[in-house]
Amino acid sequence: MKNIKQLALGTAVAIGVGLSGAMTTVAQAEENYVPLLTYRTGPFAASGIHIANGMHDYLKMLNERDGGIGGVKLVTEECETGYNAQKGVECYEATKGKGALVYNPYSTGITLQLIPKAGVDKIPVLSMGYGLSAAAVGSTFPWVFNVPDTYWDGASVVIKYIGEQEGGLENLKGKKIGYIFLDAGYGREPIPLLEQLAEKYGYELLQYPVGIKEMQNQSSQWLNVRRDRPDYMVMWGWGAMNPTAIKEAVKIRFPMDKFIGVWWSAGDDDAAAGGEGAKGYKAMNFSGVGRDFPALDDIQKYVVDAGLSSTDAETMGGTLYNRGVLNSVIIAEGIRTAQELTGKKVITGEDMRMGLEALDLTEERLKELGLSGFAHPMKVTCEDHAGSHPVFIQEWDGKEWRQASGWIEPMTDIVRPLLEKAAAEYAEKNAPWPARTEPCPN
Amino acid sequence: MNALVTDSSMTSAEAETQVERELLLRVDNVSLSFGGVKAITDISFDIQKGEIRAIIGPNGAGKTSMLNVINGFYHPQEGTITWQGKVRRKMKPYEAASQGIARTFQNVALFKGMTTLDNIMSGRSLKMHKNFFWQLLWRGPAEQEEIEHRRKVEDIIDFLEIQAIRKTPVGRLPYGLQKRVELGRALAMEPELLLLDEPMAGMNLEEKEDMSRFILDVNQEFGTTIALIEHDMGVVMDLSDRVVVLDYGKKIADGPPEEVQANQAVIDAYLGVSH
Amino acid sequence: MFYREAGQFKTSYKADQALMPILQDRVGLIAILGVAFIVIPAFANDFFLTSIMIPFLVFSLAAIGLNVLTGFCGQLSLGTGAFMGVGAYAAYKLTTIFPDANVIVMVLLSGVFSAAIGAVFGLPSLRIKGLYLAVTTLAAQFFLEWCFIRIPWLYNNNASGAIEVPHREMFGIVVSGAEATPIVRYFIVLCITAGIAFLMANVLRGRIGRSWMMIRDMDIAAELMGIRPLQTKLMAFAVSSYICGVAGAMMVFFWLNAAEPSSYSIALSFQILFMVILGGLGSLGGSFMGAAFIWILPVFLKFIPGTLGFDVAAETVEHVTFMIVGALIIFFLIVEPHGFARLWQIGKQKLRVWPFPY
Amino acid sequence: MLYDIFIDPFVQMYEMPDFFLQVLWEGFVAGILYALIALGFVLIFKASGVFNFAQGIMVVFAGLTLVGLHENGVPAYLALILTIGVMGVLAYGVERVVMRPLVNQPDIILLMATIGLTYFLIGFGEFVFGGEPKQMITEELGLPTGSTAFEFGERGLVILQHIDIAAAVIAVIMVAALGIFFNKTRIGRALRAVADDHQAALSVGISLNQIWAIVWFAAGLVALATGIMWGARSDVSFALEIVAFKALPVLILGGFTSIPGAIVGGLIIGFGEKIGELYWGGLVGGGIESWLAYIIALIFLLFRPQGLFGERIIERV
Repeated sequence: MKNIKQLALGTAVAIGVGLSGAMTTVAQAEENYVPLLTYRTGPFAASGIHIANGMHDYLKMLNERDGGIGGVKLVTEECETGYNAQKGVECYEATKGKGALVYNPYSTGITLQLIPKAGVDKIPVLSMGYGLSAAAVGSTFPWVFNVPDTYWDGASVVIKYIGEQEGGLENLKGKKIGYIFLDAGYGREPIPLLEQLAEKYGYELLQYPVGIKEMQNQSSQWLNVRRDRPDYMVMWGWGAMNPTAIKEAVKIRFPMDKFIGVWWSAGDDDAAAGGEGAKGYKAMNFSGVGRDFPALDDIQKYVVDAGLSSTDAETMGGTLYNRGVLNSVIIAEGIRTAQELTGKKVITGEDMRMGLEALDLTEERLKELGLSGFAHPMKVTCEDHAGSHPVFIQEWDGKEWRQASGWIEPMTDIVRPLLEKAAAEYAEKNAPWPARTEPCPN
Repeated sequence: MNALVTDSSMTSAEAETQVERELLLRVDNVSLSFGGVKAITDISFDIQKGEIRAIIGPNGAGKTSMLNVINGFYHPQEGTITWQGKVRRKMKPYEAASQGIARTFQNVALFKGMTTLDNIMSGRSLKMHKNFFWQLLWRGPAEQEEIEHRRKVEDIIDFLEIQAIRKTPVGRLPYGLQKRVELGRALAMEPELLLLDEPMAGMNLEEKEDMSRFILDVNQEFGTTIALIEHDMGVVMDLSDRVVVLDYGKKIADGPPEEVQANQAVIDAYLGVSH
Repeated sequence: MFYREAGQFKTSYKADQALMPILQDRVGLIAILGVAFIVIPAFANDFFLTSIMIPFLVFSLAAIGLNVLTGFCGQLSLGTGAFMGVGAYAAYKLTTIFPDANVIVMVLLSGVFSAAIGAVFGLPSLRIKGLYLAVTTLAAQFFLEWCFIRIPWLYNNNASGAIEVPHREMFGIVVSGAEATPIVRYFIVLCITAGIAFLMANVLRGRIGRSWMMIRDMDIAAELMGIRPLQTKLMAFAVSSYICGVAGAMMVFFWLNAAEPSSYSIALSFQILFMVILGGLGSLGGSFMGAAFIWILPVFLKFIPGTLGFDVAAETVEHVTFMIVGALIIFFLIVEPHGFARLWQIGKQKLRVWPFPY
Repeated sequence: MLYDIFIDPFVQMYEMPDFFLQVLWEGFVAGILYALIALGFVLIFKASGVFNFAQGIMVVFAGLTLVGLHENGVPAYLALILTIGVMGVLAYGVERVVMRPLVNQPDIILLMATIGLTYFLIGFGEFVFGGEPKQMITEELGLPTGSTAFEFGERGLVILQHIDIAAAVIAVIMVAALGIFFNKTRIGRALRAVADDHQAALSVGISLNQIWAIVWFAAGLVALATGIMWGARSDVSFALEIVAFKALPVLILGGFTSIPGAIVGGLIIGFGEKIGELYWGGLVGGGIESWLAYIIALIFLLFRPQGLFGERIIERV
């Protein structure tokens, strides 16, 4: 073992990298820095690309059109995570020292890793409609925001909608509802709620887990569906799982109008993969359908046409693109609110946390932004970081999505106690979990 | 010891000349086949303590298979093997090794990634006992044991005159030296019975002479019983006390070299007279 | 010139079989340890510690684990990731069942569980060799991964399905959880890795290490010399899995803070295998070099365009990184199939005879 | 418990024969696709002893090239021809850059090199065509897309996808063509000679390099066919790579050098996996498909280490 000296070489290289990392750590003055953890590669790229484009373009547009927010330019930096938790943490470590204001991991796995760090590093995590449901409890998780909804809100909306279709929740008795999900933290989150509702309303919940490795090979799951003949199918899918599931559903001739996806199974490509047969497929959504919004026109004008983006103009207005835009709207409004609250132009992660906590996206404000009707007005409180805002159901008409229902309120009365219980459990399991010391800006 | 046939009234010198010594190993009616192909048919012979026993025969006669049977690598379908007076059931090769049977191979089977020293040290494996815990610590018992055995190994290195290649990976050695290292490795086991499978194959005259000298020295100095397979008749006749001749898996002759040399069946086999 | 062993005579077998018989090597090792224990902690920033040094050391340890099995005992394994996962889940269970116990002890103990599981999956190795064995280790990989997902008890029924490292202290210093400072975590990882590497160096030069190499080089000859193949191979599986298990536990406890089953996927197995092959099969030092190369190169590549002032899209960097890593793997295999460890030795040989190479 | 394991599944098979038939059909189709990937492995292993780990990625790469070219405005059939050309260039490149310099290296080094190739192809494919999954241009290539349902009993229904039938037909044609190629042509004979003994083949004037380039090309064609078929079932994306691991147990069953073995092994794994998952998987929470194939292969190995069609190995010293 005399060649242990070779470590020297590795160390030398490592130091070199470390220095280059250190050099870029110099914080730039007069700028607000927003790192974007995105993924345009890997099995989830199909969904990730549109999200990344949407997030990037809106912030870029603010820079080009308004010169940033409050007169301070935004600096964005994409870091490719490939939906991989390790790389996500690497991105986090590489960017947090540059004055990062907020993180949007777009992966439940990465979110979970960042949740405990957020309070320590004083950088909030914005997991918009994903991540840990329990994080909605602001008193336990002051640094995590999952506005506008948690998965449990979503699951309750699906059941409510199915109840409506059947002419009332009481008619769910004896019905079979199938739940096909990505077998990871993400897909497993809603199960406790679905089970609790099953007890309450008397339907039978059938579970069809899809392993990450089996995402593109779901024939067994759908054969099981065929055998069990559920009355409705609910899907919690992401990435390559969505189009495959929709295709398989078409293949076994499952009635598409009884197949409802979560807001992450609402991509245009996802539904299009099913061809003609996918007509009638439904999904929840909370961000605008289509591209008839003045803000999107501005993006087209200032960013896409100016060649400042890798966005294909045709994909603008797609569900996931719009989702990314909404994410950036929340970031931008958070920054603006923080600036108003603190009076500073260049803010820190702590200011950003206050900004997000005081976020109040009203109908008027949306209109000012050129996004009237793009999203339901949303408001964050210190207690509730999700807000359990209403969502709507959209339907695929074979070419594009159409809104198929009004705004449906989640069953807050059931969801909220569950969230609180889960937050308490989390704090207990991760004891000693720090008690909230952050002041409430409202 | 039911196989003890030494006549106590005889002097030791007489015993030498009579080749009437303690039986080390006896093979009785052994047959071995691979899926219908008979490799060995009904062979019986014995090896006495302290002798050099040669097994000869044309290619494909079943010589190597015979060695494989002796050290437990192949299990014969029929027949028995009596080792030091005990009839042996199905035995694993490592059990044979622990009972004192060592061997070298027709195609050198050294541990290519290791040095000469390590290869010979590997022969001491059975004699080293310090457990995993001591090995982890190294300092103390494990190190002492290692040094103790290192001394023995250095003796063998001296004996075989391979001091200079002690730290050379064996893969880089010339063929003749590899054969020598292999012999050293087998010697390190301090075996009762040493099986040599063509120890001189592919060697030049000088190397053969060296090797012959080593074999004789091993036999005489350490008193190791040796069974060897060899094609060079000159070497066989010079070295061995008794010779067994195989052909097509059958035994065709057995006895002292001169006797075997004169045997018509043996001459036919080597000249290829049709059966 | 500087690498001469002339004049260094050994007067005892003890000195001759020391780990580093040559003075310069000993000096070099001390220098490296000095850098690792003093210079790096003194000067490195958080990013360097958490994103480069800690993962590098964790992966080095895992690579040592796999090297014991594949490099020293010759048994190809594609299940490293899963064995690391066993360690991680075991450590998590242990520390939640015994919250007051020392977390470092729990991490070291967790390896015992992966050792047991490794030995079970090593059983077929008696009959199966080479690529065939690789398939059985794949069975271990996929089966264990499935267990991590489908047995909620393993992750204490967390709704997220992930394990999250709890806050633990030792001597009043936070050693795990989000508040543990990078420097503390770095020291723990460094000590464990260096310690295990040292212990393994001992085992590998002794009887047990030799018996593994005998099996690797020529299993039949080894058996004929009294090595019990099953025992020896199972021991290699157990020791290897122990080390991998500890590495896996360190990965979640001192680096990532939380882990999903997909953290211990087949991709991780391949990553470790790359490190071992490129570093050099059968070389402990090579394990460190391989880990440094495979982990640090992509991090480095990510920075190059930025430091050179190019504005390259993040995904393009990712794609190009894949291409470069793939191409470099092929390149190094062609240049030196025995890995960096051999390159290093050749370099030393050149130094030894310099300036008169002939 | 015992009832659930030993009796209930068979009762189910009997009571819902249409469903059982459907399961068999799905198993059959999955098996064909596994077999096609395994076939690519076998071709290369036979001729060069290289375990080509990159076969799975070649499937994706071929499919991606085809779709990518079409997206960029190349007509479907021309894209197909160009893709064949690309696979040819790839084969030639691999032979020149990877195989030739690494000749005579140990198996594990060659295996590693193909894993390196896998990384390279992933990066290259994504770099050129983008990382997002793409839809296979099934209709443009003139492949059938519909499905036929057979009434069965009272309310039974067996649905056959036309594309799956096409996949089966193409697999059969491909195996037949390879068989003819191996047995009737000059190059085929040379290939078999190389497979038997490299040295001997060299000594009678067969160019190893040429043969290797040809087998890699053949494997590339098999990959393209597989890519089209699999792409039509799901999308063409790099997530497919993981499915390619299934070829390993297939090869264990069928033996590394046997073309019929690859087919039979593929079908056994396909049937075994689907039946296991649908009738027994539920007992342990489902998803056993992800490892069942490997466990089947493992158990099989313990009893017959040489594979279905392999000769018994006699160890010599």
